[in-house]
Amino acid sequence: MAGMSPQDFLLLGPEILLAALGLILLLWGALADKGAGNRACSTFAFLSLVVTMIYVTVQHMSLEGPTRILADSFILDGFSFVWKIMVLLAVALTVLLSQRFVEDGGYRPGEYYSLLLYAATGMMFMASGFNLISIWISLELMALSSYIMAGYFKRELKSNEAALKYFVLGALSSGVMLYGMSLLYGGTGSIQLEGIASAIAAAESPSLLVVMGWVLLVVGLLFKVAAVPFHVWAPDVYVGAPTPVTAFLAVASKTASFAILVRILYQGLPGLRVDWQIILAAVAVVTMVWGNLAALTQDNVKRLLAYSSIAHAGYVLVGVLALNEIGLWAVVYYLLAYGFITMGTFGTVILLERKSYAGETCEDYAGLASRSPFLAAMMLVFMLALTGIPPTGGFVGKFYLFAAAIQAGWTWVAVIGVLMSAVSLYYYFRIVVFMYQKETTETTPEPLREPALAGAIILCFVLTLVLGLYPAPFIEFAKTALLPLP
Amino acid sequence: MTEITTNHYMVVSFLLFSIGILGVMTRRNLIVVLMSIELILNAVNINLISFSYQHSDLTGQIFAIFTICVAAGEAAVGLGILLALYRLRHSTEIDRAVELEG
Amino acid sequence: MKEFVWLIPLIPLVGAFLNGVVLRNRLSRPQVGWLAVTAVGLACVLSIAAVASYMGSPEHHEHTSFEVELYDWVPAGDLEVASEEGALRDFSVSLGFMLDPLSSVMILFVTFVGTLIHIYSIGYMAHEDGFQRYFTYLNLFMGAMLTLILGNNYLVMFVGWEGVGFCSYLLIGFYYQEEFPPYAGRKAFIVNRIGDLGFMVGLLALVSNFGSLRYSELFATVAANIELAESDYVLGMSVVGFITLCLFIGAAGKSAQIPLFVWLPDAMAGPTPVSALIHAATMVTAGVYMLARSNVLFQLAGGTSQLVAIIGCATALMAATIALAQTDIKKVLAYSTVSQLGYMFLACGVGAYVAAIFHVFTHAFFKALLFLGSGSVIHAMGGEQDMRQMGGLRKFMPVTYKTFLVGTIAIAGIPPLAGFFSKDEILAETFLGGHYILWIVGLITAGLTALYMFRAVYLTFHGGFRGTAEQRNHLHESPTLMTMPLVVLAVGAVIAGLFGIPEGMLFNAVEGSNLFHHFLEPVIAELPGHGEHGHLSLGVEWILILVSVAVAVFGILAAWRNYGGPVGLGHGEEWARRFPGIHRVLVNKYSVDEFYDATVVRGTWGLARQLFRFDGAVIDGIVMMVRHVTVGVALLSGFFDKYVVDGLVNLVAWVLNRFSRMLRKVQSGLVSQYALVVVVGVLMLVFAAVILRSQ
Amino acid sequence: MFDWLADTHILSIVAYIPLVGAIFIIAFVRGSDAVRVRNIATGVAFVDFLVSLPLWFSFDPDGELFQFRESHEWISAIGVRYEFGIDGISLLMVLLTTLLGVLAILSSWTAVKERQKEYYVFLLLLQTGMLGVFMAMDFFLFYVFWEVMLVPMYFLIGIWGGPRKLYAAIKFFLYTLAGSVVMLLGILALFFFNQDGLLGHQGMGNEASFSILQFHEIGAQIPAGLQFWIFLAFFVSFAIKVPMFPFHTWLPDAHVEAPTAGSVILAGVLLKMGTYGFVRFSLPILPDATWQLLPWMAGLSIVGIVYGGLVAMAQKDMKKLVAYSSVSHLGFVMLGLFALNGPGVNGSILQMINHGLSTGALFLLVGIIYERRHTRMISEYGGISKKMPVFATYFLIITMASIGLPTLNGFVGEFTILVGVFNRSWVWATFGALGIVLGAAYMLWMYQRVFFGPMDNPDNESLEDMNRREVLYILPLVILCFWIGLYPKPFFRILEKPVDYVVARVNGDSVAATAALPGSVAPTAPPVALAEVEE
Amino acid sequence: MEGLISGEVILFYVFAAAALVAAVGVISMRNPMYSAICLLACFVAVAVLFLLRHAEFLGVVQLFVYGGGIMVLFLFVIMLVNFSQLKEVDLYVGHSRAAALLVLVMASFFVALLVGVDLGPAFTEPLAFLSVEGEVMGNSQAVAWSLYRDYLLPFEIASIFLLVAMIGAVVLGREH
Repeated sequence: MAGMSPQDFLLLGPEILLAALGLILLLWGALADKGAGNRACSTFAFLSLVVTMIYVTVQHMSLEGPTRILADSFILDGFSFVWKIMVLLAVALTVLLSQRFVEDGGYRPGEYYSLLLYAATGMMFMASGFNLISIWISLELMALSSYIMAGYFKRELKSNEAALKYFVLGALSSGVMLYGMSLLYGGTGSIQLEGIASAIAAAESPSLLVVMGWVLLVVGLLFKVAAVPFHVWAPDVYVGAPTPVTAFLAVASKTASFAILVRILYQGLPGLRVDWQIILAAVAVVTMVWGNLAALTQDNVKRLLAYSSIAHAGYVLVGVLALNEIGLWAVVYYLLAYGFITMGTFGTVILLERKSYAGETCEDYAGLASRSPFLAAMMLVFMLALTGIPPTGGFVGKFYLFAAAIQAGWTWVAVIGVLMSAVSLYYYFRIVVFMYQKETTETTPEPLREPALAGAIILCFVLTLVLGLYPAPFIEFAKTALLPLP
Repeated sequence: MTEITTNHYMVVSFLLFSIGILGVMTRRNLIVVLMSIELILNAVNINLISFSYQHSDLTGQIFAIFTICVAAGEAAVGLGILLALYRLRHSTEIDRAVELEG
Repeated sequence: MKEFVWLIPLIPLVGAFLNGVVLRNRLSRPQVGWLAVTAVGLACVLSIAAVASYMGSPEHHEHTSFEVELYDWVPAGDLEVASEEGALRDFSVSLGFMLDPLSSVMILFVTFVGTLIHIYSIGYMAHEDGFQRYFTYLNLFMGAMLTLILGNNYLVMFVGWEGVGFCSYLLIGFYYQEEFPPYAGRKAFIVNRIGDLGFMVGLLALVSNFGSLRYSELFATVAANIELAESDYVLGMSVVGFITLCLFIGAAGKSAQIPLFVWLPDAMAGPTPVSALIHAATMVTAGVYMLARSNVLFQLAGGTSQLVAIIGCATALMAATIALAQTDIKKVLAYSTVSQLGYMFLACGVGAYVAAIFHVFTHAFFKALLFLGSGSVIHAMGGEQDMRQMGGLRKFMPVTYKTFLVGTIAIAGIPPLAGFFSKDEILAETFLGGHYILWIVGLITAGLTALYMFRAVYLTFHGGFRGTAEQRNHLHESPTLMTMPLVVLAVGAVIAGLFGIPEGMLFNAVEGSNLFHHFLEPVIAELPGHGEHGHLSLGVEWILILVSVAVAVFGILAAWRNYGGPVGLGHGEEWARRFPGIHRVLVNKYSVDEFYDATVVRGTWGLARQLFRFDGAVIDGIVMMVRHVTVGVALLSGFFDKYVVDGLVNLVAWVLNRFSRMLRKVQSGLVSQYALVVVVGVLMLVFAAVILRSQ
Repeated sequence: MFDWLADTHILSIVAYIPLVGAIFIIAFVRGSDAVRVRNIATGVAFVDFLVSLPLWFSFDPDGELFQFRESHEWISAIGVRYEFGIDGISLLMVLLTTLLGVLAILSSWTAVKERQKEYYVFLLLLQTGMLGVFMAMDFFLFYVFWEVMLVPMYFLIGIWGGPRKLYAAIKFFLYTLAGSVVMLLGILALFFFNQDGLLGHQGMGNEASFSILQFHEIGAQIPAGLQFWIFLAFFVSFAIKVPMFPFHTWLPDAHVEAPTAGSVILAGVLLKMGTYGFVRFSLPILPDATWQLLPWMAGLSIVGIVYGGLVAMAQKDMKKLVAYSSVSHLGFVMLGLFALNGPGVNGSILQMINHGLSTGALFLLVGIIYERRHTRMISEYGGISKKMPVFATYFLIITMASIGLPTLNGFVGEFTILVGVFNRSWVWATFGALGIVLGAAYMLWMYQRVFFGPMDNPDNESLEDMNRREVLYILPLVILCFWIGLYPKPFFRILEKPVDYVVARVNGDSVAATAALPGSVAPTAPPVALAEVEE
Repeated sequence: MEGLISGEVILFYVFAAAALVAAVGVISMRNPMYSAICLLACFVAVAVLFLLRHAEFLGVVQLFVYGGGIMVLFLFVIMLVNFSQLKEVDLYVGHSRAAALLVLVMASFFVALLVGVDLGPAFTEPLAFLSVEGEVMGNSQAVAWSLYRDYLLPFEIASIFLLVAMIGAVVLGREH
């Protein structure tokens, strides 16, 4: 009988640790009069994330095989491990990206960074959640923190508007998702993924409640990963939110949401795979096409990246719906690569930013290659990676995704995918054109000198290349995420 | 008609759900939009309760508790955003916030 | 000595290399000239030696050829060959040279005449600039020509073939500063290329049917597979039919036969010695050489031979008539060359290959002589080429006059000069072959030849001088460097014929004593049931001879009657007045060039007016056609590129752009609308899922 | 000679010397110090050429098909290996690349004035990319290099190009990228067929691999239907690169806008990648599809030949003219390839080299006067051979080479191709030969308009003739043109074995093909009945 | 028995109707104050519906948390922002008609479907709501037991969630 026991607490260790550290940070930030310094707090946050990462790894090493605790509401397996590492990495990078912004805004660093940590905690729970309640509440935890962070730039109309839109639509979608969960519960009588799966398997054909239920549930997740037509919030929020937060939304929250999506589809709804493969295929295609086409005519870099991140969600969905081994680790690999690439890109954007929203139009990149060749070179690599051109992680990731699609027989989806990624070259290279083929004007901002930020960008740059040139170890890492496939 | 089945509750909940969604989609006043969201969550709760009754299984009620708590949290944050909006624009009408588009 | 036959073409090339690259701008004019002359002279000596040693060699007595193969040139790879029932055969062509009677004869007179013309050129070009360039080209040409002759397979011949074409392109366009010569050069080259296209296709057909291009091997295979050779091929022709037709097209291009003769007259834009060497003595006869070389194939292809004969005959007549009305001395000679080449083709057509080569041989002497003569006249006249401006020059330049006269008599066919024997032999063979119409036409042409040649002589050297006073003061005999070759060639023109006196004639009663025939015998294959010839009885032969001589004399008299004596131009004008129609036609050279343009007019839309505007005198025949058709089409396809191919691409881009803007419209910025979009999305998915499940 | 090379990493060394050079320049040379950058770059390229030379001598024409092989684990998860190796075909391509690399850099000494550091870095990167493409024996590796190489080319056109450089560059990139992504799918299809099969086709059940030879092995067993689609996937990519009609429109733009060196590399090497792709992948891996689509391929090639020639005729800009002539010439190469017999393939590979040499030289020459007069309009010139006799001579030789005058390289290639093609169909051959006449027409016409006639444009009075450096980088090409024209035997010798192999493969004669591959098993494929595909 | 059942039926219809009417009121009142009142009414009605489904504890929680906490929060904010500003000129955005139509269609479609769903017999073992490990105690105890034992994890996450909500409210609501 699943009661609470000491070793269960040990198994919850990393999450508890992170939450506790978050609390400490919050109190430290609040109590220390005039607040602790930005540097100090960010360092603290960064370190606590790193420590948690180590802890998670150690824990994973020590466990053999999947372990469940607390009435199967919480599971520790390779999948959760991989995804926890990914989100923690993403949040850690976000911390590095955030320093400047907190500095300029003169915000209380304690609050901001603790919010990040709590979001991270939520994501970790998401990766491990095994029944609908814990999945949903941890999702809400992440969402709530991101609403707040999106509106952090309070003096700016845009930021506030972003928060508003994100909140209203987010609440709506989580309502829808919750409704779906309730229907699923009604249809199967269980909120626990395996329970649901077995109930569906038992019934000769799923009841209306189940059908409506899973769709509404998935819709909620598609909203979080910004798949068309549930992407509407993304462009506005990405532009309005402070850039570090944008990066967070584009990478961390998207990655975590994919974790849940895969978990639920593969372990909760394997019985309905015929249905959701078709529906996801449709969504994926629409998403890839819509995202890429809408990005073609954008001048604002953040908006452009927003649409591109929509498109990338589409690519990942292709891997998800393939429902085969390659597909699964392709998803992980791609999200990993995409994370580094996007973080690096937004880092570069921040380097060119000023207190207002400068550094966001393509013009601001004019002649960057001549002003700071290395930054330009790194940005170039990121753009190539987003397009999916070797030797970058972006290419290898896309390669596996489409390989999965081909193997699963979704050739037409793959064809559309590759053609769209060819199209995407056009808008990614608009930035490159400005960097390399236009002359600097007097209005173009000089990139900032930010050690932490620069470090983060360089890290992302290196990893992007490594992922492209020597993928083997990362593939091994991704493969630990394999779930039992139907 | 003589006996109340879970279907009755489902219908009620769905209607409530629809009304809530309609509110979100149509009202201009952010406060009312927030209220509509509460309506949606209530609809969910009705579902959960009726299903827990259907399956004679407490889980639904537990779930409902969490729903309520989340509702509270969201309301708090939502109202916070509303206050910020009001400070910036001296209005709570959402269609004033159209800086970002395209 | 014969082992070094490959040196013969090499030496002139070395000369060219020295003059053109190594010692460029490092030599004085005489040094340049004599270097070139030495190169050719050496080649000449070497070829004499080689031929001598060949005639002494066993090969000669066994009636086989002597071959030297330097190395595998084009080892193309395995190929299915028809003659071996489609078995794979490793096809490869080697860079090889060969001596046999035919090539021996050719190299002898080519090198000999070539040397003389080189010497002449030193004098002629003395005051031109580009002196070294000139001799480089000239040597280059000799090299190419000798390769053409000495190659032991068709591909090497093709190398020389293209080479001489290229050199003539350079030499015609020698005065590149002016407008016309480069144009004429290009015209020549491209018309030749069209011919070469035929040649090339012929070679390909040979390869894929008989699997080799090496004469000895190839002709043996053909002789062994006669039924394959005569089996049906493409376009309703037999294999050889197709092949020989292609080869003939090539030959016609090179030797300026109908319909590809248009380039030769324009080629006179080059320096006169060049005209003498390339466009009279050597290059243009390459076509005849090729036909003679391929006699095996042509003997098997009766139809094509017929065609060759007719075309040749027609060309001869046509050119001769055109020559009648020309006033430019070089043009006269040019058309006479075309006409003589017509004779040679006629000979080949009727299977009299030896006769053809014999005529090539004699023609080389007297036509070179005539050209050089005219060159020295032009030299004296300071570049003037119009005979109406000349007259009475014999007083001023006796040597030139005498030699020119000899040449004229020779070409007119007055025994015992060279022209008589060769031309008469051709006519005889034609008659013998039973082609009486062709014979008559040939006869008429002979008369015309005498007429226009003597017309030229009279207009140029007799009567009173019609030029400007300033030209008159400038008149003088050319330097020895130029007159010496004239004399030598004149001697040649006199005696060259004696090599081929018909058997049993005069003091030549011994059997097989027709040296030329006897020597070339082995080259002409005897194929069972093909091209066997009877023998004319001596009596008939005498009659034929008398007839042709009579015709020639009549022609001469006619010329004297109209242009000779004091009358000068008078009667010529008279004729022109009496038959204005004919005269105009002749002056316009039957408007062949115009005809080509007319076809263009029909062929290309909208270009008609533009074409008509072209100066009627020098409309550029084929090249213009090629150019206009293609430029027309080219423009068309250019548009196609811009608006269709690219158009599609741009269209796609445009559509995508529209789409993009459309999609952005959805992002209205109004959150309620976003909510609406989300809800609609949800509904669509739910409906989809429900419907998926309902069936 | 140089046999010890066989078991070194010679290929990797050759491939990466330029990369190392580029990194060195980035890291240790200041951009302001242009001369130094330039010299180092030249040095690196030259060293690379020298290092690649021994390959020519130590390559054993009778040895294994692929030599100097090196093979390492790379992405074991999907059986991708880092595998290099060259057969005769690749060998020639590699040497061509290293040679043109040096010349291209030499040619830009004075031509390129701004942002020289980046310029030379990109040139060197491009070099590495191209070499990799020709050396890769693993399809994945091949694809990686195939795409990597696009980027530096993009910048060469897009930064140092002419007025419409932005348009031309992105057009070039988009076209080629669109093509190659489709190829990617084809590769994947092969990959999965090699394992458990896909789309309902029973696979071969081998373990995961991208080895090209492995694909050659299984090629014949791929069901015709699947072959057809894979062939199309490859076709799009390769045809765009070649470029075949109607995918050619990126070429003129790219050429006209690109700097001289760019054009040289583009025409000299990049275009060959398309044809190389056909001969290395499409033909041997997909024989049935090849035969099935033969008429279309030949038709497109012929259209390309004639069409390219005609459009070239109408051009006013020298570079555009040469560009379109490339379309025509490569149509010729394709026609030869699809003769699918010894001479045809032999000739077309040789012709790839020839085109690289002569067209490369043409672009260099055009670059020379462009540098002096800053215009490429033919109408701007006329009669300049008076001012520049040496230049005129070289230009004449190269012109003749490109229109196939015997004793020059072009002729040997064209003749061999024609022999092969005629054996397949006399009509194709006639059309092909027609192309030669057209070639003569437009090249000579251009030559005449530029060099002959009165010199009426006063700006040309001040032209001075080629200097020593310019002669230095034209001369090697001229010499090579004569060499191949007069004594092509060594080249044919090197090509003998690979060509036999390809022909055997495409004719379904797997036994003969595998004879060339020691240690490989002959798959039992039914030989293609020629009769049914003839019509 | 009959009476009782019918009484339950009546109660259901009354309060269900009340809830829906109140909900409509929420989204149709011009004055947000009235909307708030309607919302409160709706909450209460829903609470009754809970009771009817033997979720006594939940019913009470609903009353306290919603009727108490959330309601107060709303009213508080409504007080904070000045009323005249909240008087909307027009209540609805442009596309409201379309939206209404959409919702109508959707509602009718799904209601039709939901009525048709057959879930089988309901509430087969009533004791499940009252008993803890066999012995009967009462709904609250039962809920508490399972909440603190099986669903401890969500409970903890929820606590963090509320903490974050608090921070958020502070951060966003704070004056500058």
